[in-house]
Amino acid sequence: MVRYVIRRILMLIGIVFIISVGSFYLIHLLPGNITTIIEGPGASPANQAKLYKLLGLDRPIYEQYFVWLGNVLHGNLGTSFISQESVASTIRAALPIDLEMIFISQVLAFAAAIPMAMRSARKPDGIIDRIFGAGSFTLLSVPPFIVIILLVLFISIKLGIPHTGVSTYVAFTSDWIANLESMALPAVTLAIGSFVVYFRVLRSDLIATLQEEFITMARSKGISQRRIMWRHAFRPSSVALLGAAGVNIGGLLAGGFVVQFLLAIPGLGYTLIAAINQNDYLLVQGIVFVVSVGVVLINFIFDFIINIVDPRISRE
Amino acid sequence: MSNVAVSEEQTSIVERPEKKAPLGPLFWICVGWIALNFLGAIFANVLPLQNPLYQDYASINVGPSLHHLFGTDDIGRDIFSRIVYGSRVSIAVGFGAMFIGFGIGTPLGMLAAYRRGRFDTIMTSFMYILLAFPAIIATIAILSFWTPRSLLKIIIVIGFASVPLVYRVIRTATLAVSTKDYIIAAKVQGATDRRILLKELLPNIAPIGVSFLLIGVATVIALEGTLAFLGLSVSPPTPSWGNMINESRTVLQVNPWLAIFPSLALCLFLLSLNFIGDRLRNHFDVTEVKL
Amino acid sequence: MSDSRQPLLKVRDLKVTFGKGRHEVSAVAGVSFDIYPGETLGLVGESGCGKSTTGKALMRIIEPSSGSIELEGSSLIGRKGKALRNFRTHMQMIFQDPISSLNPRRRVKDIVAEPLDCWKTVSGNERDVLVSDLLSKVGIDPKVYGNRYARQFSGGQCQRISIARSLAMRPKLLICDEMVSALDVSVQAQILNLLEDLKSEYGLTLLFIAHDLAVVKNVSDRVAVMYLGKICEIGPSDALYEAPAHPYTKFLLGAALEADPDSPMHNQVLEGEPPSPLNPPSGCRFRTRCPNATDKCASEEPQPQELAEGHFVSCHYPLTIQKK
Amino acid sequence: MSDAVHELLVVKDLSTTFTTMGGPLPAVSDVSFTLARNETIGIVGESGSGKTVLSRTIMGLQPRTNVTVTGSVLLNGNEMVGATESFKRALWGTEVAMVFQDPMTSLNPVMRVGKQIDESLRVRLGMSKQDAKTRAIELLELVGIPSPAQRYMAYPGQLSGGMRQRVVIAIALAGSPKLLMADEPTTGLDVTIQAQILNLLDDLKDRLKMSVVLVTHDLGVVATRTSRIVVMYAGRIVEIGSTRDVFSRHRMPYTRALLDSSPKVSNASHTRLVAIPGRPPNLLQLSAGCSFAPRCSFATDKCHKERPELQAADEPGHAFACWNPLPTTMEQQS
Repeated sequence: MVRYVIRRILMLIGIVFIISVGSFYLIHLLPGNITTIIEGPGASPANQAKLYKLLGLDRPIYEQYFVWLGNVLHGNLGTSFISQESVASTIRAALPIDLEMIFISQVLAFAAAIPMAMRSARKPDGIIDRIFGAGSFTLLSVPPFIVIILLVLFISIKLGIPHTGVSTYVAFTSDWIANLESMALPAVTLAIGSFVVYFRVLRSDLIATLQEEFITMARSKGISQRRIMWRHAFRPSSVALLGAAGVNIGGLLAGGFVVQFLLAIPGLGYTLIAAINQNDYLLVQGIVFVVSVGVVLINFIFDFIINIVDPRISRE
Repeated sequence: MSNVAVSEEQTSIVERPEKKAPLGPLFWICVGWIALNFLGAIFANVLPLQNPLYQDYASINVGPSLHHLFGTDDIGRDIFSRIVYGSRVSIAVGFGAMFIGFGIGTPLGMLAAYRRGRFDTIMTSFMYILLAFPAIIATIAILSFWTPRSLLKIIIVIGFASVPLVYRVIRTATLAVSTKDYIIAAKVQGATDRRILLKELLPNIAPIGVSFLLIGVATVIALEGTLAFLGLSVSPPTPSWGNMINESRTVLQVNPWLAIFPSLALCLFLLSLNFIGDRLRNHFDVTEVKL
Repeated sequence: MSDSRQPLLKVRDLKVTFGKGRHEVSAVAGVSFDIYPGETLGLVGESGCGKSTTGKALMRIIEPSSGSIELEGSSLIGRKGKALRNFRTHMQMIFQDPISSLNPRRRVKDIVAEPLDCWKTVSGNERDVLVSDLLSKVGIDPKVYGNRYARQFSGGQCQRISIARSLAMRPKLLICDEMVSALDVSVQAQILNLLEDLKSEYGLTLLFIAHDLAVVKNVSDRVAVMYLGKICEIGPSDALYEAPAHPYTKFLLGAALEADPDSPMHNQVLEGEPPSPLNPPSGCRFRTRCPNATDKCASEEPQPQELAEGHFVSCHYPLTIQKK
Repeated sequence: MSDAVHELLVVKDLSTTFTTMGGPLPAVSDVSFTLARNETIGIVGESGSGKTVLSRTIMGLQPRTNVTVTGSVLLNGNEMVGATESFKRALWGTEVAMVFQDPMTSLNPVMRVGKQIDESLRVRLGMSKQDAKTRAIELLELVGIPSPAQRYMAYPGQLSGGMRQRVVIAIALAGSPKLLMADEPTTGLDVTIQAQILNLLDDLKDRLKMSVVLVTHDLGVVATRTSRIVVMYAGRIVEIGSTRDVFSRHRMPYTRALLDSSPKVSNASHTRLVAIPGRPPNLLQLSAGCSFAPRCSFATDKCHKERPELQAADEPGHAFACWNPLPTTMEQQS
């Protein structure tokens, strides 16, 4: 177990290193002169030269990388040339919004998916299973941008619930009730996408688990149906659920921008799109790096949890 | 010896009847729907449709009628005609990108899983590192810098971005099949690697590949919609389902039809693809690989 | 060895190791034997003793780490590419799991014709005739079943098709790896009888690997007993079963269940379980479970000694008297 | 039946039919037999003979959907057929327990073995946590697991096949059942381990005064360990009797064929086996006659058209289902 964790941590460090290289080179991969790209074609040669020096572009590229890496390790991702604000502080302001949104959506998704999957799997192809199955299948085919439009149309416009429309985001610190209201639509949208994944994964894994011999064995002990479902079937099946959740939550961190963009909620995704549109490359670089590391970390954490739940894996 | 031969003939019942889940009528309805969309996309020019770009200022934001089946948008363009033409973009992006993704991912994944060894180690580590990068952000970043945008560029970027995913699915599927005794048996008979890959492995991973392909096409089509919202898909006024839904946002209160019809077209298409993929997976009893 | 015949297959000090460093497991730890033309050598042992690995290493499906394998005097080690593929056709293999041995998405005719198609040794017409002939030989009607897919057949039928396929290239040696252990007794008897018939018809030499002592005895001229990666006893089957010289063989035979209510109950049951091959005992590998073990068994590895004509045992204290 | 009090298990006209896509599948048909206290009975048959379904139906462990069970199973006076799940649950573990075929799949892989034994003790017997642990370690010792206190904490994946089967037996014994159903308990195990496990079951049966139903495909397993044997074919009992009668005075040609087709250690090598031609029948397409008729060398027209019922043989308790039975020893001599 300890060896496994050490090996995983070494792998994690390796991947983060490669991500840092990738993110660093991102702006160097852009066509044309970097200073022109950053400052725009109208920039004066003097300013360009200043920036050239500032970015350390006169030095060899690997040196530039290590300077950059050193800064990153100190929490310094550079200063945006567009907004003149520190990239790190911009990210620090936006990230909590993503985390709150993901957290609420995951609570909702698990709260719906687990009991429904347990119910479905008890009688596969029964009436309830068919209804749940058809419902989840339909939701699977509705992309989040359509969900959010429909939600805005009905909840925000037709019902007129406050703080649920476009550009109505309220910070948690200023009014937490309003904040929760403004979080409702994006969180529900993300929750629907996650729910579909969790429900389908858990249901099919539970059905397979319930056909295992050890379930019959547990029945033959004379313990209750409830206990069999939760103690004997759910735990082995939760491995598949956790695996799906790891991938999915990472995906939400990277892909949550659609709802943020549509509702103008100033999270990381919204900031990223704005940065791309404004050619704010240092901010783009910073966000890409933070999000990538975040995705890797989430996968790492879920692998670790799966390992605790399932003793079979670390012994392989 | 001869009596053994005779005895086998006596029992003509084949003992392992195929227990395939039936495809069902809904499956064929979905296939029909996809085919209909394909036909519409291909023959949009020759079909008696109105010009999708013609702006009829006499009828702006009108609801469904005989003249405009699905109504018109805020500058008087026929929604039905735009949906039919818009399917061209979705179908081209979806199938085009997956063509690239599978074209590269399938041979690499099969080779890695069959050969194992160093090629597999290097290839798989490389792909897994690529998977760690959020593909969607990379897609957006590249598309926003790579101007001017065109349908082909979108297809290429999404296609390449999908390679690691396809690789992973195909490799896992091939690994599961590679351990089967009939692969060893083929080696023992002196079959070449090429023959084993094409005759023994490919037919057995094809069902997994096809169902994943369909689900992949659905995902990519939804992604095109997302890109349209960010203004990164084909430029207006060329209609695409994503573009149309995006344009409808500003007139949501006045003309909900503009949002509802393209959304319906998109969702029904995705639903059909997902359903066909899911049914095929059940039908071929694909349990080795979790997609 | 006193036998004047030239062996068909000569295996010397064959070793197979898996893993590296701390995880190194020697699944086969130095195995030597000969197989003579026309005979059947049975290889028997419990799971994990390395008998199946030995079989696969002989075909180089699993790469041996050292040792030599010679078929009719020419070595199998060191061959690559086409030379290896060509050489393999002289030896064929039948596997334990009949269902997984056949590609479910190919037709029976094509499966049997696969080796012929690989090597293009015969014309298209001859191929069809040969395939039909092979299928009839194993009791599958080519007209009725030839175009069926392999996934539609029962275990016994699949094993018949496997046999037909393995015979297509007229191999000299057939390796049968637990080929009847997945079958019901009544079907098992059919397959064993079929194998005996085909053996005499085709002049085959067999290596028959199985865990079932009764099955092995039924088909074998000689039997080798494996324990933890080594052969502990080898000899003519009737003699070996009659008077086992190695204590392990004796326990193995004692544990075999006879379908006879009058057979003696097993008072002497081998205690414990085989040690991990990761960390095998020093000296004799069986000493940890052997009631006769002494210090010598721990310090010194027993070498094969000949007790009777062709009957070798690797034990310091063989149960039958040594030939002088 | 009047002897219900004396007999631990009375099975009468038991049939289990599955509803499948291909139509009704009669897995078990009209099975009747009894089992006395502290007796071991063997149920022998090839795959598809219905022996496993029979053992599960006796316990009431058959799947809950797409299955019809008729007849009667009296277990220590309790009717199992048609009983509610909660009624059966009260009997499972304490009246009857089961040892499964494959110890690799019958233990929960993500639960420590100790917890799996504890569960019955705590939930069914209401023991305290500490008492349950002490008792579980005792049980592990009883089934011959070395250093039981350490193994209590192990996961099934850390144990060998033989050890796992011992754990499965320990779980089955936790509720001190009166009847132990052992479904192919040694099939996946090596011969030396098989002998250990069978001896253990024998020993426990006597020490704990249990009755055992030993289900197997291997006639060797039941030859010396059972007092009576049931031979099944295509879901029906084709012969039943004392072990000695079934082995040496069998009347049903299938029993003879089964005995003759298995190779024996005591036979000389290259002894030609007497194979049964053909394959077991497809249960979805059973003929009106004897199911074995298509493979039987004694079959007549009547065998193909009319199904033989069980009829008594000369020996007490010995019965067979055949129109053209093999001659008895006396008939052979005359």
